[in-house]
Amino acid sequence: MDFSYTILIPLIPLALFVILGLFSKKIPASISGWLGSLGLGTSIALSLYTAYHYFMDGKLEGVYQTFVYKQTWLIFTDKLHIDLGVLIDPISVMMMVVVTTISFMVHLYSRGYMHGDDGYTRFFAYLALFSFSMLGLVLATNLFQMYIFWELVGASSFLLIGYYYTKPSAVAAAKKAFIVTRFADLGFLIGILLISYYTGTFDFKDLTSLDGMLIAGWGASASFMGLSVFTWGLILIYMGGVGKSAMLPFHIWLPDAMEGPTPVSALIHAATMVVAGVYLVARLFPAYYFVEDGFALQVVAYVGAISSLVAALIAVTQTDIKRVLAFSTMSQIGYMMLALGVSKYEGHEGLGYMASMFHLFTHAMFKALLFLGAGSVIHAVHSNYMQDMGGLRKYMPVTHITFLIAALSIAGFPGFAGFFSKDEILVAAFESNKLIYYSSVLVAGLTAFYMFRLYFNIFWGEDRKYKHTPHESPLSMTIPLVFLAFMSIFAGYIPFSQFVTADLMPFEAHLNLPLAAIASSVGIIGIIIAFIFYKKPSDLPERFANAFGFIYKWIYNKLYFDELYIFVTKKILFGVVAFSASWFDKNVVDSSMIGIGNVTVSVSNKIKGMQSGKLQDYAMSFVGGIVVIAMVVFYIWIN
Amino acid sequence: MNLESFLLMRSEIGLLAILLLLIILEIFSNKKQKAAVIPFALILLAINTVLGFLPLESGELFGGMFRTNALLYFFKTTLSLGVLILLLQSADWLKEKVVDENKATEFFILIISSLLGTYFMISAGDFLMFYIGLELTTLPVAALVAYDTYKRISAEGAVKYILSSALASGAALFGISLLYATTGTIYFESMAEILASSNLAILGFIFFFSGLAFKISLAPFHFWTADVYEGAPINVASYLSVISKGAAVVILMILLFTVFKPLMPVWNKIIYIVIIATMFIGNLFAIRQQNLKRFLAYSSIAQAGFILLGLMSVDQLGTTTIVYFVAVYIFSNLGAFGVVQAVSSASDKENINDYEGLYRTNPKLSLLMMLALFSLAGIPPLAGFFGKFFLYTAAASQGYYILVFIAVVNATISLYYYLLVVRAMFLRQSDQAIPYFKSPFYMRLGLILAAIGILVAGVYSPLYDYIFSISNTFLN
Amino acid sequence: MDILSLFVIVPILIVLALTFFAKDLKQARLISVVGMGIQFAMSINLIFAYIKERAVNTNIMVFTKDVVWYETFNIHYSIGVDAISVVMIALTAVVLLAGVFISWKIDDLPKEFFISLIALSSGVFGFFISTDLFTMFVFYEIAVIPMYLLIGIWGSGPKENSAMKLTLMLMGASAVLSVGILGIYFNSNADGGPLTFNIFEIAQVNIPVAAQNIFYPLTFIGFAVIGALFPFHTWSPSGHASAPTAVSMLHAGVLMKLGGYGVFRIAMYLLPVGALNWSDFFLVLSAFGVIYGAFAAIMQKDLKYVNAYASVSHLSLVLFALLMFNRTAWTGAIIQSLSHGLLTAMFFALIGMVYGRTHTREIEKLGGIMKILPFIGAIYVITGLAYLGLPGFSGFVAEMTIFVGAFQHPDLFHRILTIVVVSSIVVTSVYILRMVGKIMMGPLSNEEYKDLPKATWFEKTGLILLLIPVIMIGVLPLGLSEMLKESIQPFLERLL
Amino acid sequence: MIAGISIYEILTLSSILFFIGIYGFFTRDNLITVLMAVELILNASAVNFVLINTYLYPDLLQGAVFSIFIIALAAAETALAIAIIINLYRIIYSVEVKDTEIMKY
Repeated sequence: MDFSYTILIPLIPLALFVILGLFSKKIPASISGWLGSLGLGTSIALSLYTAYHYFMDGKLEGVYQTFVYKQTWLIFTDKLHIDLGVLIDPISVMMMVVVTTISFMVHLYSRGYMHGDDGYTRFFAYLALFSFSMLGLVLATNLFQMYIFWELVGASSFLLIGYYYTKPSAVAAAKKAFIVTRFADLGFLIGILLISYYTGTFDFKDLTSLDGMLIAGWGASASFMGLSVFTWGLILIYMGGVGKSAMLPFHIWLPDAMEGPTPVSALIHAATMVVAGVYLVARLFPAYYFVEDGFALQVVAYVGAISSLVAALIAVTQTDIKRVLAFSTMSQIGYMMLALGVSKYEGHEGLGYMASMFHLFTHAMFKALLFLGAGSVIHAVHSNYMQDMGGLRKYMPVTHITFLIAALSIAGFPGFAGFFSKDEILVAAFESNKLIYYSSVLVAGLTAFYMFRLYFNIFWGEDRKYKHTPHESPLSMTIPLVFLAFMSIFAGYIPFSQFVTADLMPFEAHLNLPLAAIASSVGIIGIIIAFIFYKKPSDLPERFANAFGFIYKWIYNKLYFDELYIFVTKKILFGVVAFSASWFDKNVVDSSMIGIGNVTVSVSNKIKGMQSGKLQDYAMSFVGGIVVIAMVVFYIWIN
Repeated sequence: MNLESFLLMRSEIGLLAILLLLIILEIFSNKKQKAAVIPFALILLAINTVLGFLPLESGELFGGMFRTNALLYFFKTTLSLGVLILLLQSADWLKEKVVDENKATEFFILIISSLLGTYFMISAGDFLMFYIGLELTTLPVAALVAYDTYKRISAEGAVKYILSSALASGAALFGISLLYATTGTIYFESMAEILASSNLAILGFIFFFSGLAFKISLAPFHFWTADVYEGAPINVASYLSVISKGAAVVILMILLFTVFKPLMPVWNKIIYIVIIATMFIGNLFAIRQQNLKRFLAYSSIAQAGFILLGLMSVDQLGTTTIVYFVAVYIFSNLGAFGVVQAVSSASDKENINDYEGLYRTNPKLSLLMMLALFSLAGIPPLAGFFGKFFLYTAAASQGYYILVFIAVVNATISLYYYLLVVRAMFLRQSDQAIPYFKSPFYMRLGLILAAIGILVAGVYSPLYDYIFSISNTFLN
Repeated sequence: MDILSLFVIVPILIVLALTFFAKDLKQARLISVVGMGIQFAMSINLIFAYIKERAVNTNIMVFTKDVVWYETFNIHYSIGVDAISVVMIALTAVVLLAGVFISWKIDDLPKEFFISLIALSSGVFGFFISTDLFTMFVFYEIAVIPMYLLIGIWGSGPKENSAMKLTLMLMGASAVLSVGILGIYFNSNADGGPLTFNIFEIAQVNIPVAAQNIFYPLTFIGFAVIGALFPFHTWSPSGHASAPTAVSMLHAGVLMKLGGYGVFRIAMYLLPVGALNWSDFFLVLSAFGVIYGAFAAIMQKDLKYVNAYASVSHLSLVLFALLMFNRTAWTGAIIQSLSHGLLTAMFFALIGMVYGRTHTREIEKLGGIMKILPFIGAIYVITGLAYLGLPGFSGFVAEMTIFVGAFQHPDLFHRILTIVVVSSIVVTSVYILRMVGKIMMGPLSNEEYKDLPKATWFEKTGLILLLIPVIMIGVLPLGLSEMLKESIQPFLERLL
Repeated sequence: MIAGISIYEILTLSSILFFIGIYGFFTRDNLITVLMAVELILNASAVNFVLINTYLYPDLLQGAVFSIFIIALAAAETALAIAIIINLYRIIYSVEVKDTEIMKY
């Protein structure tokens, strides 16, 4: 089988970006929108074809094969070199489908949403750039290629968040997102350096093959603080993932990133880029699992679990609907992380791995849908805040229905896509780590609650007196909604364990009924509470909030993470380090150099008296010179 | 000894002839004819200079009192070329200021006789000839310093110069007498054979050295320099800084390398200290100066310190480098003084801040000034850079790296004050800048010759290699 | 006339042409742009000629030529190039051409401006082609001294003092360097034979270790001062801030590269033992310089100061890589020199354009320029992203090569230092984004900026000239890095 | 060769002469007297030459000749110095050393 044509899938968006970017002035809005959609259309067609082709006959005696097509790009040493290329295996194909699908939907949607914006073409250029980078990341054949595209998605996310670049808040958010993730990527880079130093390769194939250098040779490497350098390397690489996927403690950029246009949030900050961390861990899963008994993997698990819990708690309190969705994204990604973390390798043991990929897939669908729905609501109401909304169901039926479907799906309501994937995750957690299991059940309940809090607040509740009555969004926006709604119901029925597994061997996954029952009932309880609280306007929520008092306040302010970061950066790094550096440079280094000059001049002023203008002084110095020289000669040098 | 052996003194005789001609002219010519004296003298001197480029075999006269060889001969020619340039630069000044006082001729007479003195000094074979040459070099210049009668600072400078130089030559004589006491001869060659490192000899050497150090204006024997330069007419100052200093350096080198070779361990150390003192004193004083003559005086003191670096290597390398650097230094300094002369004769301004905005009004002059100063500071591709670098090389060849390091530090300091002048001319703009003026013919000729010297003497390597090829003639 | 000497001759001819034929700004810039265009074409031609020659010629240097200059000292005018000099020459030509375009509208003494600029360039070219210590030194000083006039006459702000500081520090450094060179010269006959200034002849002999330990620091510092080694970098911020645009471009873009070039071509190649003995000391200095420069850049208020400190940081990175003594790191160092040269030139050009329109470089006073000047704004953002090492641009290639190379060092201490240095990329992104975000994005800070004139054709030409190689290196680095590796090998072998 | 007087006495004399000259040069207020002090210095060395010649190296007359030249040149020097001082006097009507200090630093 030959999959080399898949290289086209990222290259088409690149071509789009170049064309739209270079001629952004020339190309009229009407054309650029279509151009973008068309390009992504081709990509999605190709990737679907690839998926079909691969999953149908990509197996060799029951094991999914890995296909690599690559080209050397830069040679460091005789062993280390960067290749660019495509790597075809189940998860990459799966991700490829996800990325192209969502991207295509967002393109269609944006044609309506961004209509009349003066940067229309620029917007589509950025989207194309992002799609290219994301696909490159997904198809990466080695760590370094992944790092390259990792940086590129960061940059394009910077550009897209800062799309409204005249808005200070947008600029600040873009900077924040870029710098925070860049800091995380520093870990990624150092991890790469460590690993490559000991293994002498960047290649995923070598790093993940069971007899590969990494897994075989971790014991050989030096150890630091009781852990092998390999484990450190993996943890540092994971740090990059934590940054991109907005896990604790690097999650702070995600809420602010909502400053970007809503389609962007849907594409980048819900469906694709933010799951890159999950994808990274999945990509290196064997290494994480086998090196030093999977210590790094436990780190992954706990970070995921904590993040999901914290995010869910915060989501309950937020009032900006996009921020609610952002935190829900964070918590769902925490789910995927913990699923990976608790997973094992062989066969049914590797359920968690499968589950997290599964959830990644379904989550992409319904979360994108949620964002796009929120987008269409915002489009109608011109506000992000719940308190400006309510009773929208009669104004915008399509949005309402699709949003409801998505909410049910994410809440894990039986029969919807989210239900299946989440159930697998809980099963996997239950089988390996009870603590994580309980927390994730709790999260499931919270998720259902805040989702429906959102839902009821937007579409039910009292009808605000809108200045100009909201209306349903145009077709260009509703069609993607409908499609995604369809997906978020039926994506759950895909037999994922047949396709995506840790050891590349299909296995049979069954619904674990008791656990499923617990999970869904918890979800339903959450929905009911939300119903009681928010179906009709009431003072219950306030009473409740006051009951919890400072805890509520604490959570509402996102546990003061931002404040902490601002303190560290502004006060310590800028205020102390940078300030002292520049001060030192100005007042010590520079002035010492100037000082040399000044000393010379002042000395010359001091000694000017020697030239007294008196003839006889000159004569004295003349004779004195003779005498001194004679004395020096006779008393020091001779004898 | 036959008559044609007098041809060894060709250049001296030529100068003497010019001298006599001028004196006769001075006596037997009326006011009108005197106007013609300037071109006449210049042409004669030019002829003499050109003749100087004819080859000459080495030899000695008067039982060794007078000796000459290729190197000395080359150096004499260089000096007379320098004097020619100098006179070209001062010709118009003489026309304007002085012809009405009928003093042009005596200026020429005095300068040329002083040049004759330097000739005798450097090709002296014994201390008597040397002493006569020294005095003959000094006295006419002393008269010239006071050339602007009725100008107080000139008179003051002249007094300071004549008295302190008398003191200096007294000390030198005393030294010579002590040396005579130890060796019983005043002939260089025989003294070189007899001289042994006795205390008396060393004392005599120190006295003698002080006398020459005075002429070269080495610290601490330099104090007269600034005042005299400031007091003297510009071209006289430039004569002092270029010709007499250069000649003194060369004769000092000859004596140290030949006569005082036995005392080398002693004078080596003395020179070492004197170099450092001179460079620092010169630079530190130069930083502060406003009057350009004074400024150039101190810069020339610092340069003297650099020249002495060549003395640290007592061999062909040192000799060549010193002669070469002196030649280069003559061109550079003449360039600088020439510009000062031109400007002051056009506008009577001699201070650095008068030069502000000069480039905007007189680009060519300021360009030449910059070239000259950069050459003094040792910036490639100008001649001065090569001279300085070879001086460092000479010192380093004997392993005096620390001395070289101190020298380069001083070179950087000197760059600072040379740049101050460049700053005034190029960077500053001023509304009362010196207005544009067109220098007269002779001046331009003199300046152009100097500029050519600055530009060519460095990059054109055969010059140095030629000096090297002839410089072994007296070392053996 | 051989292909290399032309690089020295042509500028001199242009200078003469300017001196005698240029009457006013139009003629002056016409002559210079034509001349620099010829230079540029020559450098492109040189690249291809080199590749062709290299295929058949395996010497360290190709196109060599040797003419005796000063017989007495065995000084030769000997020239030759390897890949490193070739790319440096190309860089110089590009930056110069762009610089001429950028200073299209220089009003005060245009003729003199171009004369000094081009005279300087002849020095730079000569430095890169010469393989004789003395000749190299001569060209080095020729390249440095015109700076004084360029900054002093056409500069802005406290130009006189900064020009003086810059000139004195650089010339002082070159004075120190001259001592080092003399030391090398007088030890160049350690195994008998004549004293020589020729680099490759000296490389044959083994200079006594004692001498190496003395003269290596002199030589290294002599070069590293112009390479902005901490704590001798202090001439650069004020100098760049005061210099006119084209001069900042040329100085930060090309002249500061003389440092790194000299360090490995002279100091490390001729005094390998000294290099190894002193490496840790200078390594710590340069590593400190990387972090220090980056942090100092954060706090600056003046755009040019930001860029100057950024240059300090990036060039310390070059020295750091050179001190790692391995092939990859050195390749990275050269690529970093190139990339920084182009990028910093672009930055200075852009700053110049913004300054020329708004008459301020205060970051606080500027804002939202991109809305008014879309082209300049877009290029500014691109340059910023390239500067902080975004893949697809030269900066990324350079930095990654350095980091990976440096991290291959067997010694743990070196690897830890490398990690420290790697962390500078975050700080870099902080100050770059702070600058870009403040002046280009955000609301328009001043209503008067509403009708700033758009970018003119010559400005665009200059910028695009510089941008193209940045992207070329960034997208297809393989050929370049392989070419450089090959040439680095002989120099590296001396140290191993 | 004077009977009963060894070279040392005379050398002492000449040295004393020399340093008297130096002392005079340092201390006199009047330029003319400074000039006279200079003459003393020159004469000291002239005396030196003569007696070194007669006492130590009587066979050659180098020293004697030298001293004659010294005297001659000293005379010339004096004449010139006097002329210069007179010139100064015509300008400032003073021959005091302290009036010749306007150029300094």
